[in-house]
Amino acid sequence: MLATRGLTWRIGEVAIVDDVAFDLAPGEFLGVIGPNGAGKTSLFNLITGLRRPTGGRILLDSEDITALPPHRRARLGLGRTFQASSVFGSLTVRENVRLAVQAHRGGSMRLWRRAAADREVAAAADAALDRVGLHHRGTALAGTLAHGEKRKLEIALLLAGEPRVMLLDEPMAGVSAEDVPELVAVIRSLTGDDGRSVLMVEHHMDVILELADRIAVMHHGALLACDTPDTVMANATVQEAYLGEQL
Amino acid sequence: GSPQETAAGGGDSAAPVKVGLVYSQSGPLASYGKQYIEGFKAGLDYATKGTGKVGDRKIELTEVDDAGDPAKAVSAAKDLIGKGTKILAGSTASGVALQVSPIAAQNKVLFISGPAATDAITGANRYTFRSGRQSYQDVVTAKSFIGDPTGKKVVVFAQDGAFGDANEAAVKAVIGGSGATVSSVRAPASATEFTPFASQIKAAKPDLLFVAWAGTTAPAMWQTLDQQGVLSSTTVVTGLDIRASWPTFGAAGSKISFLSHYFDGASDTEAAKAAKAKIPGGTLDLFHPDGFAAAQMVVRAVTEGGDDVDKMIKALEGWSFDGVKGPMTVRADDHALIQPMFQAKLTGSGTDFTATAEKSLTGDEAAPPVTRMKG
Amino acid sequence: MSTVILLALTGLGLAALYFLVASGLSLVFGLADVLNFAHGLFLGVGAYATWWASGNLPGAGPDGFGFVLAVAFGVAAGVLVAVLVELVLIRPLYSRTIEQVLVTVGLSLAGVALLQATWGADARPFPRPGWTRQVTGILGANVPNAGLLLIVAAAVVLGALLAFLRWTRYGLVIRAGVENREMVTALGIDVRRAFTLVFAIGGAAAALAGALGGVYFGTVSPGQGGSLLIFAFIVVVIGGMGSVVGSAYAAVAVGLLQQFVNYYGPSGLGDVCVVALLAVVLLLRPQGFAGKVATA
Amino acid sequence: MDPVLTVEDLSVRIAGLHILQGVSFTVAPTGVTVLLGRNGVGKTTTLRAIVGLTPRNGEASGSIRMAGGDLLGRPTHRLVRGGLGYVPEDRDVFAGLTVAENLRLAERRGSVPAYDKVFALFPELDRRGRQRAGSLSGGQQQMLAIGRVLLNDNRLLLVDEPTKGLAPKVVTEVAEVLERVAESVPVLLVEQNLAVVRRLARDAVVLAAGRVAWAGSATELLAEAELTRSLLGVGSGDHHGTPATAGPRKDES
Amino acid sequence: MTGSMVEAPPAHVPDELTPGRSRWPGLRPYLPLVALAVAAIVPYSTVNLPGIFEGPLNSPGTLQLLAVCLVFGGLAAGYDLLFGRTGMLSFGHALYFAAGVYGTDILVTRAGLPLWQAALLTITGGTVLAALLGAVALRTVGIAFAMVTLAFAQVGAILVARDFGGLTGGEEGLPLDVSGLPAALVGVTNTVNLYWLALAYLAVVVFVVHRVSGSPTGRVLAGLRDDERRIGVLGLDPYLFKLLAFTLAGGLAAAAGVVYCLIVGGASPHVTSSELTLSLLVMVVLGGPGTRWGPVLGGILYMYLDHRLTAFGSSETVDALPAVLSRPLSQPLFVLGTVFILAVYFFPGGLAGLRTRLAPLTRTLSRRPDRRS
Ligand SMILES: Nc1ncnc2c1ncn2[C@@H]1O[C@H](COP(=O)(O)OP(=O)(O)OP(=O)(O)O)[C@@H](O)[C@H]1O
Ligand SMILES: Nc1ncnc2c1ncn2[C@@H]1O[C@H](COP(=O)(O)OP(=O)(O)OP(=O)(O)O)[C@@H](O)[C@H]1O
Ligand SMILES: CC(C)C[C@H](N)C(=O)O
Ligand SMILES: [Mg+2]
Ligand SMILES: [Mg+2]
Repeated sequence: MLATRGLTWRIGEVAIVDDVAFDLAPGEFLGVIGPNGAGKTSLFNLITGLRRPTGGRILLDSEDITALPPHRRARLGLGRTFQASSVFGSLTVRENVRLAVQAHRGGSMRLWRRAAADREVAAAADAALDRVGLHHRGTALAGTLAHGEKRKLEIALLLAGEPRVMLLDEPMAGVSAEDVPELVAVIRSLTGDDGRSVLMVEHHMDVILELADRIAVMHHGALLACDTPDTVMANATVQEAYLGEQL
Repeated sequence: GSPQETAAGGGDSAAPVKVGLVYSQSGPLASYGKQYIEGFKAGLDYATKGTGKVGDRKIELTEVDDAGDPAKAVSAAKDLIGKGTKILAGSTASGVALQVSPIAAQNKVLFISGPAATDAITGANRYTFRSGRQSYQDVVTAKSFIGDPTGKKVVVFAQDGAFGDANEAAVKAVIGGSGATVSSVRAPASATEFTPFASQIKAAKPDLLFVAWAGTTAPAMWQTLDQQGVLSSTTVVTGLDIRASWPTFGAAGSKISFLSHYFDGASDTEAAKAAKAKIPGGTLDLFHPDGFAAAQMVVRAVTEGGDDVDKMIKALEGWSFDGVKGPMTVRADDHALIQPMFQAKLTGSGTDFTATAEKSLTGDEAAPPVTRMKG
Repeated sequence: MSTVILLALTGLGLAALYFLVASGLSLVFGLADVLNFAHGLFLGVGAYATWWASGNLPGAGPDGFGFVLAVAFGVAAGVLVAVLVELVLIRPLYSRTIEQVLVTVGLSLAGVALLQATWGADARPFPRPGWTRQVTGILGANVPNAGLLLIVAAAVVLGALLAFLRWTRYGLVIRAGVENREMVTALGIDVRRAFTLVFAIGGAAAALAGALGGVYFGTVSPGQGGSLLIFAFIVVVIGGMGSVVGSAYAAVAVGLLQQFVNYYGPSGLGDVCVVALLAVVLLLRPQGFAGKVATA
Repeated sequence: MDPVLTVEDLSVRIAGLHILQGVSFTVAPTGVTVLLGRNGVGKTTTLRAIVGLTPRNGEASGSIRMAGGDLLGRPTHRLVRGGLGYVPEDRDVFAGLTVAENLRLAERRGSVPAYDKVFALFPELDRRGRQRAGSLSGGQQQMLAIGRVLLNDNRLLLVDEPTKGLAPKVVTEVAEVLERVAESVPVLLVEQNLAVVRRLARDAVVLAAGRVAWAGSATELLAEAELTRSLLGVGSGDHHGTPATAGPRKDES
Repeated sequence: MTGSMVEAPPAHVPDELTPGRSRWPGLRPYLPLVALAVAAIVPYSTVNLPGIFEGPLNSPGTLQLLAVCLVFGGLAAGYDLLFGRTGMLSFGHALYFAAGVYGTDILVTRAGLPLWQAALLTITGGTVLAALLGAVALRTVGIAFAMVTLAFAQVGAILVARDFGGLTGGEEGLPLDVSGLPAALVGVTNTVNLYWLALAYLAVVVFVVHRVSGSPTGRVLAGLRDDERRIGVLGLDPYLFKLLAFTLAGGLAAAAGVVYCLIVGGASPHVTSSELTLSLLVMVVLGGPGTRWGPVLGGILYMYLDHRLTAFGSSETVDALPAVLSRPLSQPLFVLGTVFILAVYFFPGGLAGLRTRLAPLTRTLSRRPDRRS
């Protein structure tokens, strides 16, 4: 479904992302782990088009999307969340999601319609909010949400776009222990629908192990391994460079 | 009330005559405005023999500040006209004069423009008069410095824009028209460094350099012309600005031949004496005569015309009177104000400069060509 | 040939003037993150205070040491005003950038009007040493001494600012403070004092520019600062906001470009060229020449 | 032993919201006291109130006493100079400055900066002195944030979620560092990773709905499954943050 | 830091995108219409408001002043579409307004076109100009964008000042030749028609801005203000939407120029200055960016003060004060500047924020009687 070939991003001499090649099958859940600064977020930025690679190709359904701007990629079904929550802070939670739905369904270039009048958009937005359990916060300004709620809203925005490939960047970071199971359930449900694929960066190993079909390990920009969880966890380099001695 | 109603102009023979003065009380031309209003009040006193009245009717002045902004001036003019004012005067800046003049014509009220120097006000329409000099008269005065212009090389150094355009055009017509070759060096009004222009002027080796420059950068400009040897290599003519600016010429001042609209001591008329006695400080300056003449014209218009603007116009057209500068005539054809002009020399140093008249041109000698009345 | 030298040296003089005005602006903008439209007012304060001192302050005058004293007084006045502005008006608004801009806009209107109310709208002759009116012959060109004075002053100011940024802790504190004021306080540093200091230095640079501008123009008028400000802004932006060295390069580029185009090109093209340079630089390199923010 | 810090009836309002509504607790003079609670309950707000960083549109009332004096209302830089070290939630290193400059900035007047100590704990910081802090990895930034506080002598450290977003290996490293630090300086720690809490905490304070819901020994809190579940919403067996399969687990300290 | 000036125009939830919380939900939608009706019949009133206006409400001077204020109310509302609602800080908006003013003036006065043709051409031209220049300027963001727009506007100002071919009249400006204009727009007695024209313009702008803000596109613009990158990732081209907002605002400004040219009866270079853009910014922030009525009120208030302070400065009350006070007070700009500064401190969030700020006060005031009883 999604694939990269020799994907490289250099700043000066330093390769931030170094010759990365992987394949994401339809319906697959691929976890991405790696030390801080390994280039995980940068890889996401390259795939979604926020950064231009200095080499290599990105393929979506075997089509080369390397040169497309972010919005074109999104239209092709690529959606993501951000490591540092990035929601529309001065809009209400509901408006946030409606905007995402509207962006997905088209018709954003309509200057003379009443946005609020579009029942379908509203309904789809409410469904997405329901799914992440944020329905009761619909009228709050997104900027005033607590950290965990923002993470959920991020996922609702992602859902609203009905992407075929979803990139999640540390969705659990800073989420209080109490909320983790709920969020895990939401993320698990993402792939349940008709062959959607997920690429997820996460440092919480239990979450990764619970969700991922395969795990990719990044180190110094390069892909160290990409295999089943068991194999990866048994890998000595992964143990040494990433997991370290456990608490 | 009705939205189209305006206050009726008082037909009552004892009602005061409303005169609206729209000029710069604030903004960059505030000092010109101040001289104008002092001159006006002195002139009114003089023309009404101290009564402030024409017959039984008091002249009631309304002063409005336009801050040099035509939009504000137009608002003020409409307000005054709406309240029944039949006579407007003032306009320190040319831009203001040009935009108030059509308002006066549209509403058939008398407009006597003030210090604004633009030639375009002359002949603008039959409702518009002027109480000051125009650029053309400056240039004619400048021409008197070189004797016979035939075969001479004249350079105009002027700032970009309408003021510069007008001066360049006038020099081409007046001096070029009588046989000189005229070229120009133009610079943006915002320029702060004048060496390139000084070099261009020097390279042109003119017999006469005519400088038309207004604004706060003038001293830097003169200094550069002096430093680059322009002032000592040719005759340089420019208009003499208000007293306060004299010290800013510094050493350059004595090397320039000034044409002058007016300075204290340029004339010794009755009106000048009266004005000197009346104005605060007792020293006349560049734009006092304009205000003074405006008041004289107002009184004339009211005396002869009462509340009838057409009669006022008739009374002013062709009228000759003795102003501060000397004999003046409102030319009937285009409402140009024919008036004497002066050649002056600046002497002194530090902050203490005096201007002395070298020569004066009669009104006719300095008269601008007749333009067609446009409206 | 001598024309080229003349244009180059006077162009550098102009560049020096732009730099003097821009340096304070750049410092305050780059370090304190305040787009200070009142900078022109600081300039005016410096110029008028110098002018006033030379007539009224005992010991001060238009020549020699008296002139130095007058300029020192002017700079002190600029510092005082800048510090007051920072303490009273800017400080309560930190992190509300748009409001800060508005306050400085309001201040520039009110302040310049106040100068005008006090000393009138007309230009006043500026007291200055006789030699600044003279020229020096350099390779056949008559270069105005005032321009040379500006060049020297600009070089000194540049050196002093660089030294300040490199060798004192303040440079560090302020650079960090722009990034995150709160965190600087949380390290036990009174960041407010550092910001006041930046304003003081900005005010001093502006006042010096005002005083030397007075020497250069030969006059002082209320609007002088404002008219220089637009070019100073252009210089700051082209130079890369907040980079003092970048501003220096940009000032030289702008000064020379303007001077040469004004000589060889049609009138008015000099200004258009400068504006075009700004647009082109920004479109190609939105971060300006230096491309790094809040550095020496 | 007398507590090093006593918070009494602390209330904080921000932008009209009553975020803390009378919080009272103490911090013991040795070891780690951990502050727990759900997202948005006000943990960060509490720490920030202690170092005087309540935002402009907020106000704090109550009392925060340390060695007799009330801290409330005193400017942050004074408090910090007086020995209050603060490691903020988002690390907040100065991205534009080098590592060395970041450390230099943290030097406090009147005390000799203990570079040896910091570099002994984080050799990485010594090696990367000339690197811009913004280009450090998340874990290195966290080390810098902690390191710059340790440069000086402190009477109390406030540390907000030091392991957020860190790789498991770095989490362990940071926990070890904090453990060693706590041997000499008392620490008030906000932490979501229960494994870390388990390892470090001596005392625990749980916030809920703007108030203290529970306070006492951390071991006691984590030992009782029912208590943990009701206060923290997780079963005591659910060691969120630690790999479920890999490696032998160390004994709880 | 580079973008920080633009990051956050003090955030407001657009009225249009939040559910109304009014005490009379049924009446609220009609309030603007009521306000419009009241404004439309003002010229029939002879009420005298001494100190506020020079003459009765229906006097030409007052109507002229009101007309200027209304145009600027509309202009500010249009600018807010950029600044408050999309988060774009343009320093060159004066250019499109000036294009409207000079375009109309030149086409009528120099080319002798009938007014409607001139107006149509001018508004089209202004819109196209905004689209073209916007297309270039929008390649930058933040402060760089502000400066590029400033640069373009500065070129406009230089061209006007240069007076090529005597087209613009340079610093003297260009009076409008009224001979070809409809008689209803000429002459002091017809000032009321200009007033109505200005009112119509304002109404149109408010309606357009309101409509656009509440449309799907408006939702995207609001999103852009918060996070442009996010909009891209959602599948929308930020550039396109920003260009749309820029062009629309440019067109509205050009239309304002047409009306203003008629009201003032000419063009003068004041309208090309960067100070004009700066004062637009002041108007919007004074009023409250991103709110429906804030920018309108800000624009009206600013222009009112700008015009009236000259009268205040020369009034007898001021003259009677000791020189220390009367000198500065007679400088309109001094008073205007001081008013801004005070406004920034005492009305953060602008006039539109006043309601919420005053809410506690009104609540206590209305509660007090209860307590006493
Ligand atoms: N614009 C940039 N300029 C310089 N260095 C950069 C830039 N962006 C990223 N880097 C560097 O690239 C490396 C990879 O960063 P990235 O954010 O992709 O890491 P990550 O794997 O997501 O780490 P974490 O788990 O901490 O989020 C880091 O060392 C980072 O400092
Ligand atoms: N500046 C602010 N303006 C408005 N609300 C704020 C502000 N700061 C904090 N809050 C609100 O105060 C509440 C407590 O925030 P705080 O950051 O203290 O929570 P926390 O317990 O640290 O949460 P987390 O675990 O997510 O870090 C939250 O609901 C938050 O939205
Ligand atoms: C320099 C002055 C004589 C200019 C004149 N007042 C004008 O505006 O045209
Ligand atoms: Mg990352
Ligand atoms: Mg927190």
